[in-house]
Amino acid sequence: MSLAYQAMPLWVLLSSLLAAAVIFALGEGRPRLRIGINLAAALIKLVLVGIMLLGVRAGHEFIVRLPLMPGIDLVLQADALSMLFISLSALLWLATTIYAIAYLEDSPNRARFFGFFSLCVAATMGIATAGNLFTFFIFYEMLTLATWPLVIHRGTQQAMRAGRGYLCYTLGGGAVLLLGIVLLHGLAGPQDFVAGGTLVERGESHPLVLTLIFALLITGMGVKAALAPLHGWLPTAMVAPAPVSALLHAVAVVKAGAFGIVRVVYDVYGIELTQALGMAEVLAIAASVTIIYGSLRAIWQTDLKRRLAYSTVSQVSYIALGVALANPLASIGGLVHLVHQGLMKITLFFCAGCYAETHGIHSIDELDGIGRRMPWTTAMFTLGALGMIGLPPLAGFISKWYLGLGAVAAGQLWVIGVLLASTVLNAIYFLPILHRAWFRPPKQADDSLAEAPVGLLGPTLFAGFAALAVGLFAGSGWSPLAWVELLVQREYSP
Amino acid sequence: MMLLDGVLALLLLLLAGRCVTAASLLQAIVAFIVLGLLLALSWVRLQAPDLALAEAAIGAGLLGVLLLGTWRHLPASGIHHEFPWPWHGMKQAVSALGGLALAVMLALALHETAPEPAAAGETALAQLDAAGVKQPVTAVLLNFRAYDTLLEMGVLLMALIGALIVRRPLQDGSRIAPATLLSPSLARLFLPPILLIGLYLVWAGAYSPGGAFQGGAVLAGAGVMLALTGLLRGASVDGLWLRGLLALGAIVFTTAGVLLVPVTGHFMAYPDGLVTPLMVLIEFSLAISIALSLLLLFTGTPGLARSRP
Amino acid sequence: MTEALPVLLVFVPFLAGLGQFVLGRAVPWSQQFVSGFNLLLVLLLLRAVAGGEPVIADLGGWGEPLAIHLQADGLATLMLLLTAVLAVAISLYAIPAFGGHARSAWQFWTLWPLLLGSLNALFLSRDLFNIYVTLELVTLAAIPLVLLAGPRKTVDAALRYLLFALLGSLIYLAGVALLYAQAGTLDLALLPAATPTGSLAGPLAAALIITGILIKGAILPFHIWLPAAHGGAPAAVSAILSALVVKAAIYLLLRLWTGALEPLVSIAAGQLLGLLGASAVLFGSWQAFRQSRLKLVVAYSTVAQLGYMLLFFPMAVTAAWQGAVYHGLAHGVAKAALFLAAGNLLYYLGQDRLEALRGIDRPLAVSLLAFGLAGVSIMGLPPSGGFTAKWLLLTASLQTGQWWWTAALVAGGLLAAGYIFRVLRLAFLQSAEPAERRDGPVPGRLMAWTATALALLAIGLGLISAPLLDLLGDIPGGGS
Amino acid sequence: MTLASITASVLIVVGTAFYIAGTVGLLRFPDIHSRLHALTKADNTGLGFLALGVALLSGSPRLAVLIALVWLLALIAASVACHLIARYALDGTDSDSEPRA
Amino acid sequence: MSGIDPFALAAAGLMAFGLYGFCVCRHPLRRLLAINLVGNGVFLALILIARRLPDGPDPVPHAMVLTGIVIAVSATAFGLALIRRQARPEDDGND
Repeated sequence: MSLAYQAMPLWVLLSSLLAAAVIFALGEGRPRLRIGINLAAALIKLVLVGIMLLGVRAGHEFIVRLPLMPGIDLVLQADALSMLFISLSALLWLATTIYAIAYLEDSPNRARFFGFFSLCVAATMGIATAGNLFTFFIFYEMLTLATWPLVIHRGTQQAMRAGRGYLCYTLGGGAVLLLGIVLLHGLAGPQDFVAGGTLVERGESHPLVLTLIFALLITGMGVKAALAPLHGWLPTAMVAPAPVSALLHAVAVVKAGAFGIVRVVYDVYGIELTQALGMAEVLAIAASVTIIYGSLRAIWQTDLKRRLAYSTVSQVSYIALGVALANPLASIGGLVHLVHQGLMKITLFFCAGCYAETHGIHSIDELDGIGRRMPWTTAMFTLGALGMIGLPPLAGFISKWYLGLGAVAAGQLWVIGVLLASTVLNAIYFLPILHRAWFRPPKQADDSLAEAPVGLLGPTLFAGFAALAVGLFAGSGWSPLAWVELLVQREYSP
Repeated sequence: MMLLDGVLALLLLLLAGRCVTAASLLQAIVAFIVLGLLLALSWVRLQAPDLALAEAAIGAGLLGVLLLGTWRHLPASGIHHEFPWPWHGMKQAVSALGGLALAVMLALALHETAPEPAAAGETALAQLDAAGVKQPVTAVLLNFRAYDTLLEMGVLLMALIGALIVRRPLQDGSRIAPATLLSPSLARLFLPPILLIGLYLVWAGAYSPGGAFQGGAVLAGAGVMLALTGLLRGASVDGLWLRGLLALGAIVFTTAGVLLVPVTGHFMAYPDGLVTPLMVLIEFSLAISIALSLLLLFTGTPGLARSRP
Repeated sequence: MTEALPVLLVFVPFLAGLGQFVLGRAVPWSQQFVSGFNLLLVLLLLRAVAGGEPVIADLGGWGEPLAIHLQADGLATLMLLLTAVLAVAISLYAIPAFGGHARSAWQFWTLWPLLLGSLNALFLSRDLFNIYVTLELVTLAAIPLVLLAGPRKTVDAALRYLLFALLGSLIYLAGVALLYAQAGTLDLALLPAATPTGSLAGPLAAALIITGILIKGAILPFHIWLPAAHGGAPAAVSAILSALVVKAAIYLLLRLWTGALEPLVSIAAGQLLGLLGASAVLFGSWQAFRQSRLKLVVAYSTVAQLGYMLLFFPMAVTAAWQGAVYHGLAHGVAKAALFLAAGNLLYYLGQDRLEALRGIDRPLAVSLLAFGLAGVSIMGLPPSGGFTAKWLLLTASLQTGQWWWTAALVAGGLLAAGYIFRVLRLAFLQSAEPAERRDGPVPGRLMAWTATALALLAIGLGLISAPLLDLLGDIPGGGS
Repeated sequence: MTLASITASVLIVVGTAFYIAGTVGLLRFPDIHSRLHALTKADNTGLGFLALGVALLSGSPRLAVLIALVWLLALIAASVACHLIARYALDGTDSDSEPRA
Repeated sequence: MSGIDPFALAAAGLMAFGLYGFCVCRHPLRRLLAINLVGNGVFLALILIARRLPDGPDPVPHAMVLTGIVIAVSATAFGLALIRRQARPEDDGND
């Protein structure tokens, strides 16, 4: 029992890996069985994650170690940081699966879609539970591969172009990351993720090499995290079906990159070393530039999903910013944004998908008066958008508040400026949408109530209310904020 | 005798040059065949009469027939003259320089390697008494390093299979019509002595120059002669017996090598007392397989048949 | 008892092939027994070798300087294992693939066990001249197999293959002659001690031997015979050729470089080989990217992938040794899967122009999955055998400070992704016309699933490398 | 130097001379028939002299008989080959034996 | 022996001519001839090497030559079959 309990991260990983295998094996036939397996796997995973959550909260660290190559192990571990990511993924996977089942009803190649979808989540689980950089890299590349068929799912020329761009960026990033990892391996041997990092004593002897490696690692991860010059793939990947976009933006790909940056800074280099090497400032500046740049670009987009995509570019960098400020409060802000942004962004994409699927709306100027026809959906969109802007007491506000506090504490007052500018820009590109949706008359005469089908609306409502709840009940003991506070406390205590 | 050696070597080089640079393909082929004969002569000079026999029979004789036969089958448009002289282009010049450099290095290397006596060769000569035959080359081929010979039979067999895969269908059984009555009767006259010589060569391999390869090649030559004079023709069907004979050498060799393990304790070793009879058995089965394979490589057919009278 | 294993590994397939030849008609199931038995023998050998001591058979019992020995050490056993596993899969695949054509089926089932025995013989040989014979044996078994795709289409490729192979083996033989002149023995184990250094003949012999092997192994300047031959052969044969036959030449290079030729080779020669390998990686991948026929893509990919193995020579440390050999294994399995999958596509389409692949994912999902999975290993992405090998090679390049090879490794992986995804992209592309316009026969389960099984194995090699690398051990002689 | 060896040497020299004459004829004569004429005449005689000389040198009757047998076979083969070549030349199938451009 | 053995020169020359021919010639039959020249050069070299033993020629290189000749001839015969087929591709049997 204890062994099986200790191996929980493995079971969580396998729950979606096996689901993927079974779905592939089933093929296109038997859709009901496939749906059943899919949902069952998602539920099982949720239960497993719940058990682990209890364990980690009680101070237990799950760890599984499998020898892979001489001297190199595959390490899966569940510490507080990985639980943050795992819980988010497990929860949103269930929601997205339900959403996708409804979204893709009667479209071709569903077995392929759901197979890779499960694989994608398995990879995300792997990234979350990776106990060293090597393991992290394995799942990081697996994620790239599993996402590609989802991006090109529609099979159009446009989708293929997006897929090609996606691959060029992510595989290139992967190669850079691999170089960094190999270099680090050569320098310091196998390194497990340990709070506070393990490289401090080497920092004095090889500062230059370590800086180079840091740059390589962050560049490699920055591609997926869509840091400013490396974000090009993200907006074009919008051609993918809405659930995929939701997955890309809220849970899997972008977050994997951001999560990786967190791991490198906290658990490989350690905050002290990162600061000592002077890389914290560089990272903070890169993140700030991305925040402003993404928001600016978002303003000029007319396609709803493209605007949301640039919004993601901007918002994900909050996480990197929080980490780079290297101070407990800012870290809380950054890490909690991992969850908050995920919930809010998935709500927004679900809504975009509802619009597209129910009324064929893709462009923002078609949204006029949609609030009357789809009140629930639009309400959820509003929740998400306002949260993104950072209206108190919504989730986005919490993140920004802590980031701001951290910036003050760190003495980096210019960051406050960045946050303020970002908020203003967010408002500029979100509020007109809300205005159109609620206050403009619909272009067509028909303004009868035509809400999205239950399969789409249900997950949207769930995600929207979750996004609302994490903001409203941020003070409760089970909120992400409380969890992150616990986590940051552990990170900064030694 | 140095003079003879020098002349021979010079002729070899001239013919090789001719073979490579001749404008007409036929001349190149003829140069090659003559080169083979002179090579055989040189090998006699170099104390290698077995190899001279083999080269004359297989390298120059059978290969010559095959080359000329192929040349005959090339369509007129397919044979273009080539002028591969070193001054005809960049590639030629570079290749010539490279060849020259290689030749110099090889000659120097061959010249300088004289010091150490060869351990393997000395061992072979020292253990000749235990090998069951008096002829050292045969001892190496069929006993000391019999495994090589076995695998070589595989090469021969697979070359034959490959050649049969690409063969063109036979238009008509007797594609070489006898020109006169003279040649078939000549062939009939020559057949018994040639067969005798072939079998003798196989048998003699145990104590004097000769052996399965030389004998097999002579036997194949007899077959080629019969085919050329129209007494024997290729057939498009092969029989079980023919395939059995083709594989006979390899099968007998392998079986002997494996089945005798309990007696000898080693693979491909022969028990004392049975060495000589076993080796003769193996030699003859090898010779039959070699002769048939070479003959079929010549006819390019999977089977053989006697011509209709 | 264990001494019998290497001998049986050669003789059993050999006799099976001969028996098949004499019988005169195809008996596919007998070959399944042979490949199964072969695998069993290799597994027994694996157990025997795992202790660290090689298994040696003295053929004829004449002892060391003269007789031919068969020797199975870690390296040879790994190659035998690769061969045996692929033999099982390819033999199964060939049952449906060669059905129907009585004569060519007979020829295939004759030549294939002979080739299997020849490969085993090559991997086991401990004798320079015997290696020459086995090299010829492998070549002359392989070329007729190429012709089985139909002489009209493949005769040019087969002829070119034959010419290069013959030249290569004769150059090799010239090197062997010079080496024997100095050392007086052909036994690989005795050669390093017996070879005098400091003369011209020694390095010249080594250079000739290496050049000959490079020609046989289709390394960059000598690669020109490979694509047409591997691209034109029947799929099962292409798999054998790319996964095993050319690999055998590189295997020899690894074996001789670290053994018999060790006193004769120099650092400069190692760098030169590495340079050839790196150029092969880049050039081959680029060519693969530019091809318009599926099997040529895969064939050029072989040109590229063989180059990785040559990166061992400049670095010559244990990590490079393990990486190169492991790359051999991983590429063998993945490339076989790739060719079998490509064969399935070809079987359905009746042609292999890339343009024809549009929207083929629906009828041939399993084969395409196999193609993609095998592609992961070819690209060197984790988790896969290809990645493990790449990791080891990268580690070696940084360990030895020869960081310039990392560029080739990384760029090669990216280019590989380029040509693999180019194929997948077309397959996933939805064509305007309905997909049912083709009515080719859908490859049977046996064909689809053998390819997939191999592809999964290629992935799995990334997870089970530890015992295999243990078996291989450190670089012989402790490295330079 | 015994009488036998002197005789043998003379015979060998004479035989060689015939060979040289035959070769010169092969090279110098204009058409195929006269070339054949020169070649066969001279070579068969030359071979005879050579065989005789070598047989004398060997001094063993068994070898002498064998050499005589070789000479006889060579004679038959040469005459038949010559006949065939001449016949092909007469039939006008000559074009076959020259390289076709 | 004072000078260089003429046969050593011949062996080296045969190999070199063969390689030259292989590089320069285009017709496959010529290339096949060139390869056989290389082979003949190698065989000649082996026979030269075999002469070094004090008591009789070394049988091991002799055996190598004999094996080599048979292999070379088999492969050449196969090559010739391929050349014939290549020259007359129009009639396709055995398919």
